[in-house]
Amino acid sequence: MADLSFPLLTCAAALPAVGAVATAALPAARRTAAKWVALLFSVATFALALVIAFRFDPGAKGPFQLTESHAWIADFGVRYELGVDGIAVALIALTALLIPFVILAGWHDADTLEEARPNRRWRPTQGFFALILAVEAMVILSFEATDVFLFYLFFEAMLIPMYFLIGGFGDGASGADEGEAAARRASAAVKFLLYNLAGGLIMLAAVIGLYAVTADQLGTGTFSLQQIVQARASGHLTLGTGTERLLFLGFFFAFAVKAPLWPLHTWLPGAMGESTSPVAVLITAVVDKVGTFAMLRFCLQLFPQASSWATPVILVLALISILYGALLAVAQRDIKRLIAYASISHFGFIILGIFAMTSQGQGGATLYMVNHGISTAALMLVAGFLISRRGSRLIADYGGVQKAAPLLAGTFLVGGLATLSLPGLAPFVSEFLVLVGTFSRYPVIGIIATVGIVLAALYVLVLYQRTMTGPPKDDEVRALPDLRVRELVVVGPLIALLLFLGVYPKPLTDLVNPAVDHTLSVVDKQDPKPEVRVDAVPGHHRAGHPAHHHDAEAAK
Amino acid sequence: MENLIALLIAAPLVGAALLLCGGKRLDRTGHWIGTLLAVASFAVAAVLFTDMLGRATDDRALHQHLFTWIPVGGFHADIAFQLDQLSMTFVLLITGVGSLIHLYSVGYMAHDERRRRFFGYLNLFLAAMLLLVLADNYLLLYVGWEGVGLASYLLIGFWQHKPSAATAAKKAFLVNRVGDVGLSIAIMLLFTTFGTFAFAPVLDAAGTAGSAGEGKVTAIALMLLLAACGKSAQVPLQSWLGDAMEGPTPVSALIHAATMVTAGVYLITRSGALFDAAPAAQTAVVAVGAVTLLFGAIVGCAKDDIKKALAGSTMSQIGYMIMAAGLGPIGYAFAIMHLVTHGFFKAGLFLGAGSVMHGMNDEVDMRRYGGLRKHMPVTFITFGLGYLAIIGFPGLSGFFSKDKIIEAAFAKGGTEGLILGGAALLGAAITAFYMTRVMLMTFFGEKRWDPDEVHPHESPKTMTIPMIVLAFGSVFAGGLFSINEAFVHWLEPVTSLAHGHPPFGATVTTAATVVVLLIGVATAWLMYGRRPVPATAPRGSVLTRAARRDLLQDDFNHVVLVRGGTHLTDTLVRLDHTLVDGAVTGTAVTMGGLSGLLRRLQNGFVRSYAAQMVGGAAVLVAVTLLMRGV
Amino acid sequence: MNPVTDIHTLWTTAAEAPGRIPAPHIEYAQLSPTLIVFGAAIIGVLVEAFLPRRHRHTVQLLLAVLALAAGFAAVVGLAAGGFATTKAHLAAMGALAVDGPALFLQGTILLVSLVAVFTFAERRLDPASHGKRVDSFAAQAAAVPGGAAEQAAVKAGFTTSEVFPILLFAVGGMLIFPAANDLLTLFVALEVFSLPLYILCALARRQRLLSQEAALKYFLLGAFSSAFLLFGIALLYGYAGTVTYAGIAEVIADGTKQIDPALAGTMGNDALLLIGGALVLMGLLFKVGAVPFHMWTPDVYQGAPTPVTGFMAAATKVAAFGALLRLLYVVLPGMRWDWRPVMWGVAIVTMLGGAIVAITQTDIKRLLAYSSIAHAGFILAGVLATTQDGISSVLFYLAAYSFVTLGAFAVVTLVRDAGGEATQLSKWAGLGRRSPLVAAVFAVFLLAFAGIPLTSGFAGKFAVFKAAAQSGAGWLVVIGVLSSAIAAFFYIRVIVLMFFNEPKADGPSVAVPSPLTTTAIALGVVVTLVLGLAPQYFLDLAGQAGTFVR
Amino acid sequence: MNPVYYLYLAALLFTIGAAGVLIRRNAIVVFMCIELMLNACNLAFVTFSRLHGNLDGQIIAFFTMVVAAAEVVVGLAIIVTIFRTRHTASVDDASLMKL
Repeated sequence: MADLSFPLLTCAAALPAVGAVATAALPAARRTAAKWVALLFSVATFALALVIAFRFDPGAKGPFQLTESHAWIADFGVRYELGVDGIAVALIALTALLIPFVILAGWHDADTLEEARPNRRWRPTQGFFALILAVEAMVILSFEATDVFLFYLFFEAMLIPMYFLIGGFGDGASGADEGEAAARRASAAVKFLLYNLAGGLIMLAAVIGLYAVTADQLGTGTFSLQQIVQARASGHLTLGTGTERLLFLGFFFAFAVKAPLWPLHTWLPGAMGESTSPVAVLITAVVDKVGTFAMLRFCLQLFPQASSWATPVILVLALISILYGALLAVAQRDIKRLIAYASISHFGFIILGIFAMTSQGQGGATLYMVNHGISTAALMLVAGFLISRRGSRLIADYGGVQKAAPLLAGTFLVGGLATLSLPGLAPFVSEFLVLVGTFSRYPVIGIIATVGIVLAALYVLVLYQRTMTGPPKDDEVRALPDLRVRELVVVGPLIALLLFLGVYPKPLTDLVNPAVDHTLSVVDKQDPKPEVRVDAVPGHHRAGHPAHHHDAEAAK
Repeated sequence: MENLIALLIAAPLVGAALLLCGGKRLDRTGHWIGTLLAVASFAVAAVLFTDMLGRATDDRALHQHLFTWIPVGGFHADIAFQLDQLSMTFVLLITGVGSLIHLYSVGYMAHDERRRRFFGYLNLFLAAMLLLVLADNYLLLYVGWEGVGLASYLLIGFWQHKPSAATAAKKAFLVNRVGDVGLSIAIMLLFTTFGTFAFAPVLDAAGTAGSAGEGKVTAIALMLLLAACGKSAQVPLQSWLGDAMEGPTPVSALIHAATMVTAGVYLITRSGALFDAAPAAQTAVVAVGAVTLLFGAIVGCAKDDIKKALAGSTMSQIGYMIMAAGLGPIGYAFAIMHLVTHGFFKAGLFLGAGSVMHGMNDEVDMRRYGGLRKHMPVTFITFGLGYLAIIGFPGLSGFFSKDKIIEAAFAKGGTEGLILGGAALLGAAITAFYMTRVMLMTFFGEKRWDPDEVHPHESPKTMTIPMIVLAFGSVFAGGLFSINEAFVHWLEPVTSLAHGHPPFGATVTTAATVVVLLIGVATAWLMYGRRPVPATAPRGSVLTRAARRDLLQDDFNHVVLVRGGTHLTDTLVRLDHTLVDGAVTGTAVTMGGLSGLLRRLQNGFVRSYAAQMVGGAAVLVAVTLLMRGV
Repeated sequence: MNPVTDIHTLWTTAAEAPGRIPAPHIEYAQLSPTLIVFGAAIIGVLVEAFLPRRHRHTVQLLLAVLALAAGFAAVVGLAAGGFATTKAHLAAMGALAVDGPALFLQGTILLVSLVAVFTFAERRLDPASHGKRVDSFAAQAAAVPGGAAEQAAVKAGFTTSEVFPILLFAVGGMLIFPAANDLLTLFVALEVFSLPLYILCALARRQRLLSQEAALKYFLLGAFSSAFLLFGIALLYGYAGTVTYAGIAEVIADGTKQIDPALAGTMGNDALLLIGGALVLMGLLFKVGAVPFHMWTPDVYQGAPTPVTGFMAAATKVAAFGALLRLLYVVLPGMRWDWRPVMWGVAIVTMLGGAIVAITQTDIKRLLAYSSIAHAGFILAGVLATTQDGISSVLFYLAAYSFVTLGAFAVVTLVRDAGGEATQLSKWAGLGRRSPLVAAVFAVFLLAFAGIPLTSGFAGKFAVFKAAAQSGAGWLVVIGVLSSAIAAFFYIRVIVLMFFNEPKADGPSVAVPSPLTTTAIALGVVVTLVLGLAPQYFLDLAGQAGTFVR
Repeated sequence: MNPVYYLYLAALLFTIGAAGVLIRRNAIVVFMCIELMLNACNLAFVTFSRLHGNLDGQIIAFFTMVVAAAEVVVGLAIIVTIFRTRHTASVDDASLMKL
């Protein structure tokens, strides 16, 4: 079913890869050039992503579109199979959108190391941007892969560049001397890598198991998602309950680490805290999404029964993540760690939505991935600008910034409001959908999760109050410069997007809905029906036909 | 005609966008742009109003569908507006009072370098509030609901350099969020129960929900009540309103007196059908209302800060409205009517207070006032009229609306009726007392301020004109509304009307009202009019001291929520480090230790290596043999 | 006619009345790879004897390279001639097998040795002494370290160019080892490639004490283990009355073989079989470096000259696993249910043991030694599959692994300070800052060891685990991935050290190698990436080579 | 005489040899013990050859001897070098590399 048209998906991934090589190839002296090259490629990738988004037809038949399929490693039953559904398109667009901003925001993050080392061969700047592009390429590929093995390859491989990004580049704001800071960074990076590697290797066992099963029952082992799904549907492939559950757990563990889900979250605060804020954005807004995305695409579709079997536990864990993350966020003294814990809480919402197994839940979860990406990016990048000005991550070192840098404070507030999902901003839509979706099947869990929105307000407003309001902390704060043009260029579009998607998310929902319906049909779940029959179907009384007599009767 | 509805919201929204993103170049003209757009919105409202009057009573509701907002599966939310008599009333109140207060602020904020942003926030508030009352479904209402919350957050904390202001703002937002939880849960329940959350179908089905739905409906109603409590500062979520007075006075007048805080009343009235179908919930509503109206009144008596005193009174007045709304069809209309009149006179009172502060170098302690009537006559007169209105002096607005509510309360019948009516009467008496107290301490008696430092003076026109207009409203609105129940009938298509009959005729209740009113005034005059007011507050009775501290509500919050919360989070942080993270690092450490142990085997001596090999061989052989069982 | 009976007639007739002696029939063409190498080795010895010293190094180098290349060409020729598949059979009267696995492994060994020769011949790394370029081998192995004789030898610019013929002998032995089709050949081959290695270990130029100690340990333990092997052979011979694989397999197959009544009374013949089999296995596991017979590995790897270490680590493993495969698949399939549990245990302890102990290593060469142990465990998992997939996966893994290993050790030779190679891990701190390229290359090798996707290491690991899983060894796979998680930890530790730690002031410098070492390293990288990205072709190759001739 | 006794003897010799390797310090002696083990193997081979009535075992024995000889050459070379370096042939002294 490979259509022989232009291989869009491959190009979308190849472009940043090429960019990475090009950037890395530039000599040490051409630092600025490297930055521009990287930016150029990332923007081009975004353009390509847009092309994909437009070429994609939400109404079309079949789960995947723009598919490419080539033989690769026959012995492993691996094919180079790419394809996108609405969810993938949305997330690819998100990734491609964020990377240019990440690059712009990190414009000077890799310069500092330069002076320290007058070494012709050591080229941190080139490395920094090349690595970012490499990550982008791998992330995009893992969104596109419809072959489990292919997905696994990039799911794992992207750890390496991430690892170097975390461990190699700091924001010099840890308050410790460079040596100790480097040590902390290194340990954070190692923690990140080991957690995810362990998860990945467990998953590898499951992947191999999957191959063994398919090879055993279908004659030839295969990793093609569609093939397996169809085989299961047609009954050619039947997993024993025990096997299915083991395999599911193997997959889910890896994704839960990546997502991250309580109690596998402890790598995230370190990684996000120690790395520069653009990298932190890369982690939480882009890379971690692969985990939640994979739950939707692989966990649910490959192992429907096991998924529903595990749902209760997972929902509880997600619930814990929501409250736990929020509570810990409240207690943080470090801005970036606070945002990290906030993200943990948000990932709790996403996973909650995914496993609520309702169209609202999963649709909301997908929207949540996108919106959380944008909102966290906005908040984290502004925080990064702030930190880079003062050279400290500690909340206690700030206060009254609003007086010195009103723009910065304003954008920071908007980012914060998005994080606490204020209606009118994008995250509200997704969060509410997740809550409704959960509530309609698991009312109690839904209600408890709702408490999360109060806690969210708490940590955001506390952060804002302590950093931005009150009398300026000291002369250094009083002298803080406001946002520069480059920084405005980064934040402005993000905020605009938050507003737009908050008011008019329809393009996104139209994109996502069919994919979600397909997933649900694979999992074989329907939305629960309302108890009370309402003859008036929602939205039927559009176009200004009078509503008064409803009210009149209602009041009698 | 319905296409104008969007314009109502658009005008102030555009203003907000302009002023907040406009940058410095708008600093000089910004406030006028803001005011202009507010007035424009009011003009549109007026046009719509006249049009509405022009049409038959049962054909007055308008509906405008802009676009589909969130379509996911069965979940379908529209961006659509509904303008019926209820909404219209609010729209007029909001835009009208709003415009006036914009005008007032021009003068009041004249010397603030961030005035542009202030007007931006005000416009933002107008837009959100209008969205709240115009939405045709609960989710969109929720957007406005939180929107006004945001605006109030921004405006309370407008003077961010004051830590107290920032704290107050945060508190207001958080307490409101608690209420919002109620609203969002209510919406979820609506969705799962009715499959929709648009007003029309839901309210249709509410009555016919039947026994199956009743439990659900009650739950929904209670959740809506929770939301109302948050927004309208009703017990137990009232604690934020007092602190909210940290904001500039026009804000207190507009948001925390006239409009936003009455959103809860709107919500309950709008959802009348649901409440009617859930008697239990209604009882809860009236209970909350009654408690709050007393609570607020008591607090109001003890405050020396003029704005906080007025805040207490606001709380109590909204208590009246909530109670009325809880009474069902016999109360809805009067609740709204009191809401409107209250909008006039309370706004007027606040503006008066603002004007006083303006002349007294932002002094808020009434014990530093005294004998100001000579120095600021206009303020004195307008404030005085507002005062007469609020205590319900016969013939003025407050009298008509409040009296009706008390009637309705008695009309509820039975002991419940007596309790509610009694509470209402008592409240009226206390209101008379504390308002008289405010009046006396501010404008009468000898001056308690130092003439060398402060030079009381009348405020500029931009400030006095709105006060005068509002004063007119406070005097005549009630009377106009009551001319053969014009207001009630105007609302009837929306809220419906049921005439309650108090056990003892209307005249009796009216008389009672007047009597308690006089008692209240008299006591106040005895305490503050006859003898001089001490410049520093006396220790006062236990009740007084408690009342000064909002009846210990905040102390409770502090001990239970704040401290408890801090403990909780701190423990969690420790656990996260030791337990969750420790588990992982623990395994790593164990591995290291194990490694160190095994390393010992590699001791460098050939012979020990050989020995281990022999051992290995032995095991190998042994196991092989065992496997075969030889 | 059946070669087995063939041999019997040959040897038993000798007891009869003297008649004409039939000459054994040997297919020289099919043994050409081995013969070429041995021939070159002998020529090399002559060269040592007769050529003036100054020419020896060059000539020996050329000779070795040519021989190995020719050998490889011969292997390719044979494979092309279909000996890997259709024409696979037993040559030299059943002594040697010429079949897929044999040829594949021989090819691998030859290539690996070819690359190893380059590192042997490297003469740019050490600072020239007395104006003469020197390699990493002692000027005169016999001279006492630091003694007058050594001074003189160094002054005279002696070099141990014997290493090349010695290497060739070892390679020859290794070529026979996996092809050996009877236990005697197996034993002889083992010794033929072990003895030269013992010597090579002792020839380090720097730190000769360590080098000699390594040689001693290796020798003693090696001899010890081969004694066990031999005893095992004896017992198997006692059990089956023959040492040919086919013969023994036959006997095992129909277990009802009547043995000498004299024996029957004393011990059940199965005991002979089982004990013998176990001891032979032990002999091979020793060469493989599997726990608990691994003790020699770290010490020898550390002490031996690094090029030798690389050669040993790569080639020996290939040869030994080849022999192990053949033994288990050809001789002992009949008693699979006896050896499988044991091998399970060995595989598990090897994987875990190697990984865990490696965590706390402080010397890069020892670290790699332990990692090689862990990898032996992974390969054993593939061996255990006892399916054709198992065979081909092991073959693939060996090919992939050997090149990574060579490359890694080649990089180790580059990082030097005053005392020669700086193998102390602590000295590698900040290498990534000093010379990013070298560090990056080494990082690639480490990641391949760790089995990160897109490297050959991952493909290999996946192949063996897949085979194991399909043969129902699921739990082995789980333990495997767990131990590779542990293993990942110390590989990453090195990367952290190189890239994220500040360089030490007196840190080592990276010597600029001659094209020889560069080629070796480059080849390692290329193979690592190619086998990681597009392994299909090689998997096919290994797949075709997946059947043993019986 | 029952040929099995030869096997017992072989086993005994082999064990003695192994024990010697483990017990003795002097490299030369250790090495001799290994030779002893090899010879034990030879004895076993020859015995089995007798039992089975074919000559393979005997032939193998010859091979073994040759191999043993080769081992002696290499082994002694190494041991002697070490002795000259350290002036001792104790295998326990050669324990620089450990852990």
